[in-house]
Amino acid sequence: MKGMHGIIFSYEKKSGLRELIEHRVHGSVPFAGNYRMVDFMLSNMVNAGITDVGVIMHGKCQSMLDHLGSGKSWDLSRNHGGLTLLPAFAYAERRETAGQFRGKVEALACMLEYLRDIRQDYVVLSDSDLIINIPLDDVLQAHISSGADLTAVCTSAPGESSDTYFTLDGSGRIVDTVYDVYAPQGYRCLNLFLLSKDLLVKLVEDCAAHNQYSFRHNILQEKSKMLRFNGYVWDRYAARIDTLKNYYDRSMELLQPTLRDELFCPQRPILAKENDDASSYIDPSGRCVNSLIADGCDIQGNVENCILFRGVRVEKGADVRNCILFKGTVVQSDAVMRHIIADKYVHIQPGRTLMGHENYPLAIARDSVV
Amino acid sequence: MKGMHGIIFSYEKKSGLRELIEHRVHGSVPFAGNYRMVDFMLSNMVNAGITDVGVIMHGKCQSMLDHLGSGKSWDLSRNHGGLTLLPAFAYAERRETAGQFRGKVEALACMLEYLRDIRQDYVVLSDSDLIINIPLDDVLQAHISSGADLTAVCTSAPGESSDTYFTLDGSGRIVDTVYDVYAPQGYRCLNLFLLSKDLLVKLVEDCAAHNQYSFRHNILQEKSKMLRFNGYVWDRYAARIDTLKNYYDRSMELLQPTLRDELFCPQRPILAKENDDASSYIDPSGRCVNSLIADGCDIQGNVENCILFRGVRVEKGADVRNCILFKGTVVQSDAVMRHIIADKYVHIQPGRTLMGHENYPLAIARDSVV
Amino acid sequence: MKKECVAMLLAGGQGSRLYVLTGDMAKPAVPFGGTFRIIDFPLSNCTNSGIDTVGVLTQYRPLELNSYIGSGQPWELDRLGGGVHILPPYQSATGATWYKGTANAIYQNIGFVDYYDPEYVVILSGDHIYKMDYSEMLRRHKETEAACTISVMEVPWDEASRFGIMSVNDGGQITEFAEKPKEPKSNLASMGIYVFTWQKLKAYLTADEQDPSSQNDFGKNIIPQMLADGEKMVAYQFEGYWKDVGTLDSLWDANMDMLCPGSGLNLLDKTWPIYARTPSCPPAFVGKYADVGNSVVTKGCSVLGEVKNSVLSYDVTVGEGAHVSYSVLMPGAVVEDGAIVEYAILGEKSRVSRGARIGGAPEKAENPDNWGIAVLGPGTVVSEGEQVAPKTLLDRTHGGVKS
Amino acid sequence: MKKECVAMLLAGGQGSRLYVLTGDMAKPAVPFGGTFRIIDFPLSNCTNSGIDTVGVLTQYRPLELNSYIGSGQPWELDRLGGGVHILPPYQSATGATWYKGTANAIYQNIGFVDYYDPEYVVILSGDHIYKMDYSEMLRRHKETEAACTISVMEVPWDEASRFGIMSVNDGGQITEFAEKPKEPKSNLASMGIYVFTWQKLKAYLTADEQDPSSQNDFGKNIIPQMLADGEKMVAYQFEGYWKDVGTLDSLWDANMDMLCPGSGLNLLDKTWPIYARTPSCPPAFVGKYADVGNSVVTKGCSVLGEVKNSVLSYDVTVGEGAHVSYSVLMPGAVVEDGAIVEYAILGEKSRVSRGARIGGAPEKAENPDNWGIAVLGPGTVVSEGEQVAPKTLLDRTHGGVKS
Repeated sequence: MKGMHGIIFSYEKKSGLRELIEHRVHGSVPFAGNYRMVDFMLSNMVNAGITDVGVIMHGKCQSMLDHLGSGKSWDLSRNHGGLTLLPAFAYAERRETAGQFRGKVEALACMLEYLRDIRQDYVVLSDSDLIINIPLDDVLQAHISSGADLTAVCTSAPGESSDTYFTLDGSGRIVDTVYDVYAPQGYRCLNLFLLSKDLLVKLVEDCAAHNQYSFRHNILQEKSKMLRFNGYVWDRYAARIDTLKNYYDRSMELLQPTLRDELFCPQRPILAKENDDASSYIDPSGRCVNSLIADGCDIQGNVENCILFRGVRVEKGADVRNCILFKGTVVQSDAVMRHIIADKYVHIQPGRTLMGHENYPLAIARDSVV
Repeated sequence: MKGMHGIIFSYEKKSGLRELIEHRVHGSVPFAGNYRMVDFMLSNMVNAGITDVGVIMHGKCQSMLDHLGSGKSWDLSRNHGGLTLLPAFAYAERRETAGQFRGKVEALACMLEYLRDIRQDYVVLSDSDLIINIPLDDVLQAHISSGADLTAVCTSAPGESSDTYFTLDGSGRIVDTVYDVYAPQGYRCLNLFLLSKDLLVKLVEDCAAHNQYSFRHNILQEKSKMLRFNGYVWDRYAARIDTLKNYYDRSMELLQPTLRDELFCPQRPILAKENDDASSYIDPSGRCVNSLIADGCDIQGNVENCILFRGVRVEKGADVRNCILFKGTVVQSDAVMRHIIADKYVHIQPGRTLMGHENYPLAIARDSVV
Repeated sequence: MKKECVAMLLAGGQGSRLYVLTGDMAKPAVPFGGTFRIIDFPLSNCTNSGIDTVGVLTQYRPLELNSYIGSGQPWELDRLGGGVHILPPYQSATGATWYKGTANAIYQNIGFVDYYDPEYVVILSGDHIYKMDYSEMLRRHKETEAACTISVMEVPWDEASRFGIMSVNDGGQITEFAEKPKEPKSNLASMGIYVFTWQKLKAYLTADEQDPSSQNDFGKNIIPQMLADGEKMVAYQFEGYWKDVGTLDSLWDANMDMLCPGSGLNLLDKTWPIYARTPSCPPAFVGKYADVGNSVVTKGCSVLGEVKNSVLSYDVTVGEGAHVSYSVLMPGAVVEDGAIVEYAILGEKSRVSRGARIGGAPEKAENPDNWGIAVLGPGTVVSEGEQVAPKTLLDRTHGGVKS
Repeated sequence: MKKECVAMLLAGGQGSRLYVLTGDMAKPAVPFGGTFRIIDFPLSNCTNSGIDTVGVLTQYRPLELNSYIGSGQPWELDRLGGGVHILPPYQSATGATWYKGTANAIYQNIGFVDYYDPEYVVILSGDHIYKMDYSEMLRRHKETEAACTISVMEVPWDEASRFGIMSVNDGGQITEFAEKPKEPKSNLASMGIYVFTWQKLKAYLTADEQDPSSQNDFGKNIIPQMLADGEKMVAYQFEGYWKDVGTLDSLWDANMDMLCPGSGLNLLDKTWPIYARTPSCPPAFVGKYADVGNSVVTKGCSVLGEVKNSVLSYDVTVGEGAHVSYSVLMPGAVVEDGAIVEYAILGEKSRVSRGARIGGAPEKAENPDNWGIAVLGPGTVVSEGEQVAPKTLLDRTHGGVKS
């Protein structure tokens, strides 16, 4: 069978998301009011006609497991193929530890049997927390017509110094790969790769046999001499989120209509898990402007420059600005909030004041009562 | 909401099932041609009107995860409630090990949040490998009308000395609980318990606070003084399978129509996962008698006193007697087999002979080529 | 396959009084209250009442309803051995007929009901907005050992002559039934929700079918006949919000009730959830210069202008400087910059172009007696600067103006 | 919602030639080959060919077919934006009619097809047993830029006059079409499987609808008209097993073909799987004194007697000392101890009581010209010791004997 197979890496890693990942892996962090981060990559895959997706999990994956379910929400509940959850039990047992994979290649090596059984010709590899809406079929076309062995999606927008950066030649070939740089340089790697199934299996087997585990070092850097690795430059909206500040900024950007149109273009809808919420109610007594509002909210107070997830309640007299409130947050009367990220079911009592700063938004842990 | 909630324990434990659980937990061991062991308890629950079932998993649960999927096969794929998979990640992390739970109460203590959220009044606790077809609604009726705090299903058929045994008084109350006995005595516990949700939560909280982890010691034995624990005697077909010999015997028993009628009574069907197999073909050149034959088999040789799972092929001239052949086993021409349990996709080459004995059936590991 | 109770939902015909809105769909598929469609109410009531087997009787363009209901998953009605089934008319070995009336529709599907062999059948209507626990009504039906239990509610005495009115004795038994009586003897109105003991109903349906003069209707034939025969008929008094949304005015009214805390219709209340099938959309966006008050907004909306006392369904757009008040905007409706929409219903994917004006406030009407809400049918486009007067109904052809 | 290709499956009418077996169901829901029903073949072919949107046109007792197909999950046709839809006739704003012919059935559902805006439409029939890759046929349709591609197969010359026969030029283009010609010019028979360029077909369907003299049939009207108009019509030659099972004899034949290695019908072959919806049953049991040869058995069966050259569907029981040969036993059929069944079809849940005898071998028939298979309809019970002669058709009333 032709076409692509998707693999999403959803295991924990060192992270600056603090409170938000106390009970979650990256991919299941809520984003943009209606979604979890992993919804974006799943939707990208499904919109490109991908029917089989494997999600490699490890660590605190209960929230991910609950979120993905049978994959029905993304049309991935199928008798053959569809969504496969790949928890790394066997691996944890072999190493007699519940520790992390040392790298992507090690994670893949644990799933070699699964990789060998892939029935498509090409494989897309992605992290679970890449926020993007990219036509993967176009990437496949570019991959095939360029004759490259591997195509890596990258962007000219600079990121952190710990990211991976490529130098591309005129033909789009990756001629140098660097990371942990002094300053961002060249094209930043978005950790979204496309290659043939056969090559993937060969590379993983080869690395496993040499106890190599790092995708960027052992594959991107070392194999680029013998193989042709190309860059696919994507300069529209793409966010990889590693810190709270980053999470806050990339979220708030979505109040700009142009960016929102890029991320939520109707030709390639981002599919979220269904929910039962009614429409949101906006009372005449408050002022609700420049905000994204998911369903099921009850807004009686002032809401300005906010992202409200489902079922948020803002009572009369409360004043909430520049905040991100996760599902079920309750802000009682006359409370004041600025630059706060409130996790699920946070409860702010009447008259309380919580202030972060644009440069240092504060997060309130899930279920907290303030 | 009234009614019952189901909890199934599906984590590994010391076992005499050898080859059969190399890649599986107990509950996902194939049984009776069409089924996995856990199908029986799931069907019991569903047939009693239970809509919410939690499966506590640990260790090698990939096969269980794949088998259960969304729970659709048992009508447990629901927007609210339905099947919940409860892998013990958090637990493994806390103990910094991938080791086993020390006991059922410890497993439950890791899921306390889940237990507290149960929306039904009663909870049924069961192992995943109990082969039974019991009307759990009758057990609930008995539980309620007896006024007991906990009802334990037990049988007068003796088992292993390591099992738990009850002494019941005239009213059905459990007056003594023993295990690791010199010889079986009294009623054997089937590890199927029914109690109110509130009591369960209280017992688990209490045990957790005292670092107690054993259901039979810390609850059945120690709490029976203050609380009323009753036995519900079930003397129809019920199998708890711990050894290969046991597996073999309890399987072969099903060639008796009366036992089969007890286990597969049409009022309470045992639901298996759907499959796509066509009907089985029986060639005129072989002799096929006294056997259970799942779909998709191609039988050209002799088959006598056997249980054939789906998609087994027995070629011309092969002679297979008193064997249990799992899915996809191929027995080539003129091979001879006696008292063998062949795991999935075992391939027996032409003319080979494999002989176990009734008292010592042999198991062949999955994918072996003999 | 034995069920205690099966629900049969009369999803009805073309909804001729709603015709501008139902050009492409059966009445119960008409959107309501932002996220919902009318049929979500009886279906969710069934689920919440523990009834998992529902037959939906329809013969008018079932495709839209069919694909909306699908496997029944949003309502938890995707059950093995049960679930929700659309029941269009069909040809049988003995012939083929369209449904002649509500009773005939059930009669033609006796085979479906018998398959589940129920003790009781609940008959529901597809165009009512309400939250009701049918299991309570069923409990009462069983307690009183009635042949038929009819749910009723008190209506104002001066409106009673518009309803089917029940006279009830002290024991709650129905003694008399009058369809739209000039001089009502009671103010208990039938809500068109019945519980029948199935064997009784089956007998009456079969007898009714033999009667060529019958209209094969529950209200006109079956109920009066049962009463005449002295069957035990019990009234079950319902308290709470209930509204028949069979007309454009009542549909608009019910939407406005959502915005009125005293109306009793609170859809944010989660104790008796109403389920719906909705597409995936990003959250609603309320713009910097938007002014939204006493309104509901739904995912996918983009509101840049002024929205007051209105219900916005998903994917609705209100442009800059636009003004929307006392209106119901169905999924995908677009109000372009500077347009004005007042006292109106905008059908799915309709579009009000820049500077156009739809409807108007009753207090400003020249002839208040001739005032009414303005309605655009699905897909109707009103061009730039155009004026659509109150009480005008426009459909996609933009020809059939009726005022 | 753009699809390249949509399939429309003509699930047809009552199946009058199969009537004893279809008393309760549409023809495509008739069981076949142990685990399957006839409709599993075209549906599975669609899935395996990558077509994920299928409309099933039926007006005869759709309930059984509806609940069999359900969400389409067994065939992987439970897709968001696509999947399988049952399309009964419906009332529209402009009126209501039953399907007048195969072409009219598609005509009435132009709205359904247009919703998916496909380039191509595959028209399938609901009573053929075959495995075919429609994507190959579609590829050829695109390559040749035909308006219509018709799949054909070679039949023996002496049978050609029973089929619709295509004359084809060297390029594979159809030059002539003759329905059941007395003197066939070719032995390429139409299999009733068409690929159309949708815009072309839509135009012809609309024109055909205007013609009051038309029978609104593909074979009789649409195809001849397109040929007459000089549209590019291409033949796609199919090689492999194909059988129309529209008669009792051909249904029995096709079942027997399953048991014959040379027939080309191998259902154990997994490279082109046929999917079905079946209940959960324990494995088949073959008893100690059973004698089973050249037969298929299915889960839930219990075989204690002799079964030769027969097809046993699920939940079939053959008692001790019973003898079954050259027969097709549909789901739940029971042959009690000592009964004899030869050259017969036993419908679902039919029962042959102790010592009864159904059918007989042709070589023993008194008048071989008048011999035929015996058929029991669904639920029919033959009482103890009763004899049912060859070629007898019995239905549940056990009255309507026809021989």
